[in-house]
Amino acid sequence: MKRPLIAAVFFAGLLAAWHLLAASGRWSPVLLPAPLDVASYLVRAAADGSLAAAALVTGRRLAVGYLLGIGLGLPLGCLTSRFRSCSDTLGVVALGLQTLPSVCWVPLALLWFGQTEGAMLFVVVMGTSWSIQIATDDGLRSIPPIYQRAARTMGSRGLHTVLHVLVPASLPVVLSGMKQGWAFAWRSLMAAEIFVTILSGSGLGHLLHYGRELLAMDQVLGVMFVIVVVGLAADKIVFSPAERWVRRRWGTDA
Amino acid sequence: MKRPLIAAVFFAGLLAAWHLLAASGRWSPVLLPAPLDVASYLVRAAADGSLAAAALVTGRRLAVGYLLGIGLGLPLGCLTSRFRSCSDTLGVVALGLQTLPSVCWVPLALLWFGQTEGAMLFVVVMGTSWSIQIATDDGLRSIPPIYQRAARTMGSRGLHTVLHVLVPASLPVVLSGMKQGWAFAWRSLMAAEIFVTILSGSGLGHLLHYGRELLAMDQVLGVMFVIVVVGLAADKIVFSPAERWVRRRWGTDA
Amino acid sequence: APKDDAAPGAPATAAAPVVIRFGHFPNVTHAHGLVAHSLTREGRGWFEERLGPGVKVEWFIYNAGPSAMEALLSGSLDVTYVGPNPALNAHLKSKGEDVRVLAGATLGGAGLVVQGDGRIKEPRDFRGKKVATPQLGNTQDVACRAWLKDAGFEITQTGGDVSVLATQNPDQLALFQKGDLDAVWTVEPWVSRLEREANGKLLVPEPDAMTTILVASAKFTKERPELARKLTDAHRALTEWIVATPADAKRLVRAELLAETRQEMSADLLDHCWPRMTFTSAIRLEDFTAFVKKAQSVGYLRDAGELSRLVAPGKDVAR
Amino acid sequence: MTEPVAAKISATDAVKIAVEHVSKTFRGGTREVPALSDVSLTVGDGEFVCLVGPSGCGKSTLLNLIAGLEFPDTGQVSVDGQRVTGPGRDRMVMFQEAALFPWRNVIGNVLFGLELKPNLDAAARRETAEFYLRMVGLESFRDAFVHELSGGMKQRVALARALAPNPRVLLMDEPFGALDALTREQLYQDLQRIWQERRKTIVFVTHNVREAVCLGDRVLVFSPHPGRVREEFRIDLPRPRDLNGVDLARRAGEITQALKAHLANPDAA
Amino acid sequence: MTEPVAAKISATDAVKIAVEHVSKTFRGGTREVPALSDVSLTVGDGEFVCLVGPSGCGKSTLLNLIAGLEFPDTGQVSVDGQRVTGPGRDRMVMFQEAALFPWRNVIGNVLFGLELKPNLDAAARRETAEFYLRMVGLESFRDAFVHELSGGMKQRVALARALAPNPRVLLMDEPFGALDALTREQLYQDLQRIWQERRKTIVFVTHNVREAVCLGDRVLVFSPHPGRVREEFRIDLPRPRDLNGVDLARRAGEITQALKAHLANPDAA
Ligand SMILES: Nc1ncnc2c1ncn2[C@@H]1O[C@H](COP(=O)(O)OP(=O)(O)OP(=O)(O)O)[C@@H](O)[C@H]1O
Ligand SMILES: Nc1ncnc2c1ncn2[C@@H]1O[C@H](COP(=O)(O)OP(=O)(O)OP(=O)(O)O)[C@@H](O)[C@H]1O
Ligand SMILES: [Mg+2]
Ligand SMILES: [Mg+2]
Repeated sequence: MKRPLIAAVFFAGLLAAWHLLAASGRWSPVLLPAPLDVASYLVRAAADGSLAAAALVTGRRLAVGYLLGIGLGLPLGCLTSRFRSCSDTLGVVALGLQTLPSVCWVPLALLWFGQTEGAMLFVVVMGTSWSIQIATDDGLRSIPPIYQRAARTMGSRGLHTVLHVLVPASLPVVLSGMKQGWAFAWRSLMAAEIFVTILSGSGLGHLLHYGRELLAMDQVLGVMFVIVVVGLAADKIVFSPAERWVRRRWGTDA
Repeated sequence: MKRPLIAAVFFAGLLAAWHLLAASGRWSPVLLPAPLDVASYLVRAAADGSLAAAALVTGRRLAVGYLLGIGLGLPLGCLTSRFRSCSDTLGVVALGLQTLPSVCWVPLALLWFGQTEGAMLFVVVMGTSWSIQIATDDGLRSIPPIYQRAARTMGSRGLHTVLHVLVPASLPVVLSGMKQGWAFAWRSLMAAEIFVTILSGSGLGHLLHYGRELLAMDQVLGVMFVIVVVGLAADKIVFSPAERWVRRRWGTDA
Repeated sequence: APKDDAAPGAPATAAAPVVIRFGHFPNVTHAHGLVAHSLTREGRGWFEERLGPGVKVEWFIYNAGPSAMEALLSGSLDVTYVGPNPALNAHLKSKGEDVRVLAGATLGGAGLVVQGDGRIKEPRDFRGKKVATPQLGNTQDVACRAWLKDAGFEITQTGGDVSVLATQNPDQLALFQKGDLDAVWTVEPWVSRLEREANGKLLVPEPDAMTTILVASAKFTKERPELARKLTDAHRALTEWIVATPADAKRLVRAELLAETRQEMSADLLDHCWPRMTFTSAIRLEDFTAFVKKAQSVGYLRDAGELSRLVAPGKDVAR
Repeated sequence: MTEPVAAKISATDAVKIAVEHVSKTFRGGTREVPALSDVSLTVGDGEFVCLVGPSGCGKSTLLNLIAGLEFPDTGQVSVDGQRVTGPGRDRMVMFQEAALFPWRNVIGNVLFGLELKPNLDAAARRETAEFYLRMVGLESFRDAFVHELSGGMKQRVALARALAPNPRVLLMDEPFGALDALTREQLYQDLQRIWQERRKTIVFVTHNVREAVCLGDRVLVFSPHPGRVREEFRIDLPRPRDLNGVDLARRAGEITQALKAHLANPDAA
Repeated sequence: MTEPVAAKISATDAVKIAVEHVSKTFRGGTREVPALSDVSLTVGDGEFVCLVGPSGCGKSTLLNLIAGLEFPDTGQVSVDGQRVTGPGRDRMVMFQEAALFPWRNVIGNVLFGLELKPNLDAAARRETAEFYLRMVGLESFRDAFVHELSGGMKQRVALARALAPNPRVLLMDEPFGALDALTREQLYQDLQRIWQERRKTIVFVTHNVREAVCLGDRVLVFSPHPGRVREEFRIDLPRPRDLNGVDLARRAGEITQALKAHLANPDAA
């Protein structure tokens, strides 16, 4: 009973301090909007559906881009872990591209795809797939050879070994790579949305950008809050359970 | 001898294909600059010092922001791992802020700090410190209690335990958090530089942005190349040796 | 990928409405775009009425020339009002393949404003100062850099004797008010606002400089020459109408600016800057040659390139 | 202690496994490690043979050759008169680390080998798996995760997994090395019972001499660098044998002596 | 097997460790685990006492109480007549997992305890550390990383680390549990030699009865739920003892019998 109380007091205190600071009038409401203003923005935007619509646009972009990124990264990782010639060539390219922040692709993406969904997806894919490629490569390489030997003595061959041994054995590492890939995808999509207008729909980043353009800081903070919530939700609903499941099942810390 | 050859052939082929595509005239040179144009941009920019100057500005921002981020994240992580009241309050705040892409702070940072170095540093710190806080928290919590017990029976107490047991024992996890923090810092700084003009100096991101503004795609690709090199260098010069050292020394995979 | 509305050269039919994707900025120097967009909003589109049935105009708003040109090059846009420099830059960077100037639109309305406190009186006072322009590589930016270069300063993309900083117009005003910027080279209404709200002094007026022109993608002029010709004619008519009925034009401009930026522009402010602009659809080739020289002198362009295909709307359209 | 013993090994009635003049050298980056040199031995059908020897003498290598996971440089290995060309379901291997798959639960691990066996429906597989889990006393842990098991329980699951496809030959590479004494004794009993009930041919590698004497019909002593069979001991003690029995201790003492002698004097072939 | 044995334990001439009527219960989230209940025993100065018993009977808990890492709910633990209020350099602990610090190399680990000892300069510390490394036969591994050592070598480093600050009392919690038999026998010899040379008081926890008989002056048998001392065996065999000796096997058999009886019949106090 004591722990929730402390937390409740802390967050209430934080809100109160913010409110008092904002009410003190030392800073202009543009610099420091009051918490009630932010709340009222959120209520309004939730009511008129603009938040939900933006979240949907962002979510769809993220989902499609992320899946494409996985679709590119996984097979690449398999190739580079399996063939030395691939890891010497494609692997090096992937390593270089992985250190390239994917927002750097925005100018090229805009030229190549125009202000379309394609440009956004390209940026997200560039942010995701290399992390996943590297994690897949890592995961496959770090499988203890004893698993394959044991499987072979029991008569496992070819595709059966891949599906029943290699895939599950590499899953913990691949999963952590997918989580990292998601973090990068999320960050690059937000960056791209905040700074680039796209003709095919406004996401959360655009909403935040419009808030800035209109000097509506209640909107900026409100959207930031929603972004935190979306990010936490993805983490808590998708990755944490998956990681917990893997940890419980595999008994690993990976 | 065979492996380097394959790699050399691959990369030469890649360049040749790019050159032929660019020369084919199917795409306008704005969409696809020729490799030679990119190289000649790099040579010119290296000669007139603009690349070095921009890299220096970016590097300084990154270093200062990253160190500030560590300075904030490490003590926070110690607090949240040590006191349950801190982990219930500050820990929750940190977790939320960690999922918030730090570019989302750009609008507020610009308002609060103006178009100054402070705004850039703020964004980098927001990108770094939560990762480090979480990793520190993790690292300290995951220390096997046997180390502390063993140290205590040998007479270790207080500060000695902290310096000679807790710090080194948590190092592998903290280091991987610092690496992740760096990746986020790097990405957010690039995003901020690409999209925001700062009165106090132009970094690599600005150079890339200028290339875009001038439709000088040779400049865009050239700067992207430099960004990859800087990113790889940070990885290979700072993090990889540190990780290798820890792995060799601790015998862990963390 | 660029959208193809119809096969190359195919005439517009009623069955498949032709969509013209038209761009402009929410600036008073883009009065043509503002007026026409506003009329489209009111359901009596200027261009729609003159291009015939089956043609639909979609308006897109850009904040700066380079991104408008980017959209034109990537096929997201067919026609746009834009400053001459980005258009020229895009034309030369694409080796003359992709951009065609259809007509002129606005002259003047840009200028260099310095702080009114007397810290800058003459060109040589600029050493070590910070000057803002709306966007790197746009018309004012090139003009500013070329002007400073003529004054004897060394300027690079990232620094030099004078810091030339690309800064968005609203930010310019705020920074200028705080005193963080020493001078701004920009367009109306910001020139007037800097003067009136921040005690700025107009040091270099540019009454005669080309500020806005109408450009199309070469793909558009090639695939729909007839439409391009009609569109140019409609634009000429629009220019004449704006010149003839300034009061109506100003009303539409203010309405459109309010719709796009959600901020009211005072009639007073618009009246202040309107006379500084000249609306004309004429094109002067020598201006472009001068621009190329300037862009080369500030290092934005390396080769002079070929201008023959840039301003040849009649030839392109006629073919 | 004076001449190689390979020749002296008497074949039992039916020869199950024959290793003939096998040599094997591992080539690392810079150096060559001779693991086995001219090793010959036979194992009779239903025989329980233990290989003992110090670390690095090539015991595991020999086992892998019989399993078909490695191939000899010279000589040949045959099972039932057929040359070994790869792993097969007739020869199951139990490794030192249980090598259970952590992504499958206990019964899933036992089912792995059965799923690869043709002509078995799901129900039959499940029944077989449960039968063997019962045999090793782990029926109540069917659905447990691997990491929830103690070391001894893991080895018992590995034993069930190896037995379930009903192989004729069981190759065991120090399966009980990491276990504590109490658990180990329990597993010795299990293994002896299973072997007697189902008449498997078992090759059992260990470096624990008492273990070898407790389990084997024959104990072969290896010496290292390169690995060779040095001596052979036939153990005729009645079964089930008590690990702490006085006779067993005496035989173990003899073999330990031999082992030490070969270690001290490796080249006295 | 009929009444508690605590009272019967005869104190040696000088009592070093006295455990008097100690009880300890662990409180988890939902349930309470009684780990020790009314345990009394004494350990003489220079005596080698082994505690044996099945898993979970509170052996480690008792050792931790003596070490001062845990505190009793009732009763008291004293060393040299002083009540134990926390860990002290006079009582070194060796844990089951070597608990070496991976961020220090071998000699760094041995130096850890010495660095905390006052009145020693760097040279003296180094000398002491090297002396003990030589004693456990690892002087050539001074600069090796911990993870490069085998299990047995790790335990030997842990032994050196525990001995280096020259404690009067050594508390060892299944230190050789994870080792293979050959290494273990080697370490038994080392430990007996060190104990005889330096007359430490040693409390040694194990669940391996032979090990206890091989090492101890006295063997105390624990039974679980809650942990109690059930029986005491005095081992008078001459030293050094041979793990495979017949007498030793007989004594071990007796104690194993007792252990099994207590397990089968835990409440017959
Ligand atoms: N894959 C390999 N590559 C190179 N050398 C190897 C390989 N496998 C084994 N060796 C070497 O061959 C020799 C015999 O190894 P093997 O594993 O058969 O010994 P062992 O008797 O099983 O030892 P242990 O008791 O330690 O398991 C050793 O010197 C070892 O280093
Ligand atoms: N920190 C703790 N919290 C809760 N219960 C504990 C704790 N430590 C020990 N126990 C419980 O107390 C009992 C005795 O544990 P202890 O570790 O002393 O047993 P042990 O004899 O050392 O067993 P083993 O041979 O497995 O090491 C066990 O039931 C155990 O679950
Ligand atoms: Mg082996
Ligand atoms: Mg214990």
